[in-house]
Amino acid sequence: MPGSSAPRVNSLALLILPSALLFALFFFLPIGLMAVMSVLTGNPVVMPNVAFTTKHYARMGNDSYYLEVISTTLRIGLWTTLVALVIGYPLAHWMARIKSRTGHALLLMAVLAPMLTGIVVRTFAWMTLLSDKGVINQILISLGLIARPLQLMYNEAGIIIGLVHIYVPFMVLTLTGVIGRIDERLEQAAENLGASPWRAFLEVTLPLSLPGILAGSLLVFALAISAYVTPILLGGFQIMTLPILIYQQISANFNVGFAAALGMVLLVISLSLVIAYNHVLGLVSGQRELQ
Amino acid sequence: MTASSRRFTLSRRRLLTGAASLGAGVIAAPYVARAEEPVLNVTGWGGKWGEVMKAEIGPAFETEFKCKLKTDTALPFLPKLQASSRSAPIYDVLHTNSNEQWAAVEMGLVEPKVDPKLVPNMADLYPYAVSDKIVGVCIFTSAIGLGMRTDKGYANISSWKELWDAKYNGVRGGYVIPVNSLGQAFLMMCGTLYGKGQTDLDAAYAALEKLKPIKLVDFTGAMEKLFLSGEVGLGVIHDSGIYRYDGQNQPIDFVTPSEGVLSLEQVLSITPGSKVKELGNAYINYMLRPDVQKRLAETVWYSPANKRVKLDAKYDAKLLTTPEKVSKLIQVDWKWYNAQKDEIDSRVNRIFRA
Amino acid sequence: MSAAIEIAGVSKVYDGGVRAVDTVAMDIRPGEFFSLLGPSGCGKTTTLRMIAGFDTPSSGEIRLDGADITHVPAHKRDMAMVFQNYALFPHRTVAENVAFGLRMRKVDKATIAAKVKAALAMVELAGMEDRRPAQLSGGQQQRVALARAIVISPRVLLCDEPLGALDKKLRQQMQFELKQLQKNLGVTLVFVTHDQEEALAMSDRIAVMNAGRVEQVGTPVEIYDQPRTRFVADFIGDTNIFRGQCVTMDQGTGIAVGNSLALALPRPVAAAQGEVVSVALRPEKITIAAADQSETRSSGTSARGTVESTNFLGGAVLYRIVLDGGQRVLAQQPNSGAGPLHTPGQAVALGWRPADLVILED
Amino acid sequence: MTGLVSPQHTQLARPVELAAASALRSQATPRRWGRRLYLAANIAILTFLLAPIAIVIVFALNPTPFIQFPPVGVSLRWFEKFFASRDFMQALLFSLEVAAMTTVAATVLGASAALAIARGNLPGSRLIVATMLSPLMLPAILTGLALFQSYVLLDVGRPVWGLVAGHTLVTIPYVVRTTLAVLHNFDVRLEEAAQNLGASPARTFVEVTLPLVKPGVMAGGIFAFIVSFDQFPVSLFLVAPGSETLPITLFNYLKFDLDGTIGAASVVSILLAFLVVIALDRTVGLRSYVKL
Repeated sequence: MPGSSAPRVNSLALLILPSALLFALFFFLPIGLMAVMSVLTGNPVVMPNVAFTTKHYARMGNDSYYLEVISTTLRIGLWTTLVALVIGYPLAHWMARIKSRTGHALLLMAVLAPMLTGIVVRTFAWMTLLSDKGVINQILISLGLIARPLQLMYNEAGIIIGLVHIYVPFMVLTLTGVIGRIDERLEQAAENLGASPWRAFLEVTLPLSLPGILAGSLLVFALAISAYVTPILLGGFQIMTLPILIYQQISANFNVGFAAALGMVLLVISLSLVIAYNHVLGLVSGQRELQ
Repeated sequence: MTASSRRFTLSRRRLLTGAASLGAGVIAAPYVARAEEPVLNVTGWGGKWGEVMKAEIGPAFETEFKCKLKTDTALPFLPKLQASSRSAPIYDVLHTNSNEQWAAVEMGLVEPKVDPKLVPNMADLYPYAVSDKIVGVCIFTSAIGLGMRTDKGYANISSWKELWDAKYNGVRGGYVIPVNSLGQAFLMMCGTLYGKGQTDLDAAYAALEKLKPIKLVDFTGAMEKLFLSGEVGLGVIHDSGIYRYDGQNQPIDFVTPSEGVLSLEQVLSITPGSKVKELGNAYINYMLRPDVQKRLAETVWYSPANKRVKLDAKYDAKLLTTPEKVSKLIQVDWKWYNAQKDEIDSRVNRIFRA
Repeated sequence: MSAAIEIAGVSKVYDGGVRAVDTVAMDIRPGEFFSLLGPSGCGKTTTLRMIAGFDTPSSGEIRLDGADITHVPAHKRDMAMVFQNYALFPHRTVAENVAFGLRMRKVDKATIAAKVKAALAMVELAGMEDRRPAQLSGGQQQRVALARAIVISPRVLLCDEPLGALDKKLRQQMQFELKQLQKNLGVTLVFVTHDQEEALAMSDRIAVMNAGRVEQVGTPVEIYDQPRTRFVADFIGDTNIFRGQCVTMDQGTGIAVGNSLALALPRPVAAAQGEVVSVALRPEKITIAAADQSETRSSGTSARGTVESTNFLGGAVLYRIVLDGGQRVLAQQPNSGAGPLHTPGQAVALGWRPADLVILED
Repeated sequence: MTGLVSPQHTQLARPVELAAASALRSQATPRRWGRRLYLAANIAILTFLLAPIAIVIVFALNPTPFIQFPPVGVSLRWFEKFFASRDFMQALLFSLEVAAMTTVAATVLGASAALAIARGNLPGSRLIVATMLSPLMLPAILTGLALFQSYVLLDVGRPVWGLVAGHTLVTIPYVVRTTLAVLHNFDVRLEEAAQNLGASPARTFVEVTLPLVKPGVMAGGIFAFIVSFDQFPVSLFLVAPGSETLPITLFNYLKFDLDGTIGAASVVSILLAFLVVIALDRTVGLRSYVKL
């Protein structure tokens, strides 16, 4: 039976106010400031004479390089999301279904561990593994499997490996919650009706975990396209993504206006994704809220 | 806006009182500045430089000038200065590499020159430290040349052009030109080597194109690691990045190419809006004092700009401490470079795209 | 302690215009076991939730002992509810669950302890005080929910399909216990169920609901024997429903179903000649005899047919019979042991009393 | 597989974990191979997740001042250096302090907001949720610069609360997500049962809603703590000289000295964070609640 009828705003709604204040002061104001700076010739806070300009946006449109940067960023984001999903799902399934409390705790630790290593150090660890003289290449060479080091980093693949490693925990934890709520008996019922375990998974568990897949993918994608440290270190500065370009514009070209314009583009991409996600989720699950 | 933010501060503070039990009290002490003393805000490096500054040289300055020295070691410095008010800059003295000083002076963030009358030690400097290629004053310099592994049988390297030899494919090292002074200086050197001079960009681009494959880093520290681990066998680096491993039995050495070494200057300048300019000048003068120069130079292997500094023999042998050695330094025209920076960046970003 | 509830013209309209409850009116008497019976989606739970105060009627009034409580918040109504799936607080023990309502009423600790103990004893859960709901079986959880509700001595006890999750045997046992408990406490009890047997077995009176409306209110006997509408007749128990055109027969008014079946009506109807009328005839009101050749056509109180299937139920035998006119009829005979069972394929003659026919509103 | 329900099938129709036992039974069924594949895949994934951690530990224990493989020995010199360094210790404590304050702020604000969204019948709640998650979507480097720019505009300098506010902003989305997830699964009838038993809405909130939402809030709090503790790009512009967070200190250190000290710092951070997670697991039981 449905709960209440026509939604009436009640006193609990007031609880949004502290967050609204935080967002107004520490999100809308700063981001608004950035948005303003993206259409000005200089920093209005410190310079008296600034004028309106669209040159920062025009620069993106006029030079195909920036479009390529955007597409590289999105491509890396998509691959990262896809790989994180493929390797995150089995782990999430295991975590959701494991019976032993200790086993669950150990898995949780293992999943959380990459998040706790510290982004900078973790990325250096990956460099140790993936570089030409790295662990993997040294092992492969000493086993005689390869003669010359494999190119495992300084390319998009290296970035994707690093990003997947960082963001898999987010995928796993999102999925675990959703898979855990799927009644195991549904899988059993499917198997009982003659489906192989694989088939039961495809027909029952996978469709039911779609909201989790979407939520996890959105989160990982959003984090991946705004990542900075990993792409810069594992890409060996030879792959340019939007956040790297933004940082470069801020720290080395001192062109905050252009950096802000690039940031606005990234924000618009991300927000359209959230909205599209909400829409899709509403279609697949009949549920209207984000989970 | 201000009023509401202040209200927020109060409520936030009340909120945080609850969290204070989590050990806040233990480390609250360092925040309590001695209010009556003037505060000098400067920038500075981390690493060994930061250690010796924090441990000895900074405190000595504070005691001598009865002030509080606050050093920001969290890069990047210039965007922060850029964002802060011209009349109340977050730094009084800016310490960066030379190219950033030129960008800062273009934006009106620092004063173009330091007045030698207010900084008496400037009288004792080598000419390069106060040349027209320098904004403010240069306190130290390093030489940018080539670093090499000594255990790979690379014999008799004497020219920058050696770097283009195909046998270094896979072990060649360089810098991300848009973000690194060494990379930018090296680009200028490419123009000199293969074209009509520093400003021959087309020749430089062509040379860079031929330099691939090359491992790029954004900071000298990272290049040092590539050398130490053998990832890079021959690459661009400054002398201090090699010399600092002196005595540690590392198979690496610094090469001074016959075409000359590029100058990597450590530059100090004063911000126009600083309220403690007198103290700022005193700080610059202090940093140029022979004893301070000697201590820092022997810690981080930077060549002192003050010609009256006498280093211990081990350092004296390697660093640029005589007029003859200093004459090999090539200074880059950063003003010109910065004017072309956007164009250069967009070219080299494409060249080095994987 | 016990109270009367009046529901006066209550409607509940959801967003999008769905009328979940449509001008429902009924009076629930003090101390009565009153059931709301109907298929899922008929509005019975919504009605109960409006009585409890979880939903507010879109129109109409709900009165408790004459006082309008339509807009009184749930926590001030002094009613207790046993929820479907029990809604036990998972983070609290059995004793804490039961004590909850008493704590809300600021009862002193000693009294709470005594009352909780007594309530748990009443539902035979003594010794389970410190368990958590998750550690109990379904039946035990159900008892905790019941104890939690009755311990506060509510003026009205509301039950939303409280026995739905139990297996059949446990359910029957709980039906007896709940009924007994209600009589002992004398509490007014409003009981929502979709199980007609349960409603018939337990209730003093039943309101049968369909599509948001009340079809009929009455005692179990009234509801069963005198269903007012086609829906009630069909929903409660097995029944044969005949639809036919109104005709004049020898015995008075009757209906003609198809060409070869006619049924004499027990009383005249307002319907004009040729209009369609529905009647219900319970299977157990039909007598079956082996057919002889004496009567050849339907007389209004009898018919001929062939046994299609015979279901032996133990206490009774249920036959499905195809009448000569093609209509299928259920007929039930007590297992009196008087003779052999009629077997499929056998020709039989059916008979009934006109008074057993119930004329239905459509 | 055919559609036939063979005895094996019904026998094997059991949860995946229990199937380990049935896999031990002698018959080689496709199920057994599926189970092996499942375990092998998961072990490979765990290896992938943990390999860099192993490297960090090797790095922290290896005496040479740069990452070297294979390691040449075991030494605690980097741990000694880490614990002896006043800068690192100060940064570690400051990071813990900031993370603790961030966790409290993000938890209180995020959980309140989630409650308002799920229970307040706010109009446009989808938009509100999207807004509250959007700090995750923006490159944190830009968020950091934007905050710094606003603080300059408001002339407040670089106070600790400014840093905490920045961290709170980028950690609130996690709390909102976990709390909303719990609220969506929440059986509203439990609240109704409490009201029905005489609890006012406020009392119901304290007695029933809050305790049941707590695990979700706690899970969000853990993420807030971890993300704040490891926050780099937002802190970059907001830390003031003399009070720098550990990641900033590490990053600056790394630019000049890439030695085992940063490995040691990481190992200490991991252990600290594990302690927090274990403590929370013990107190609130994270099982099935740790989700985003």
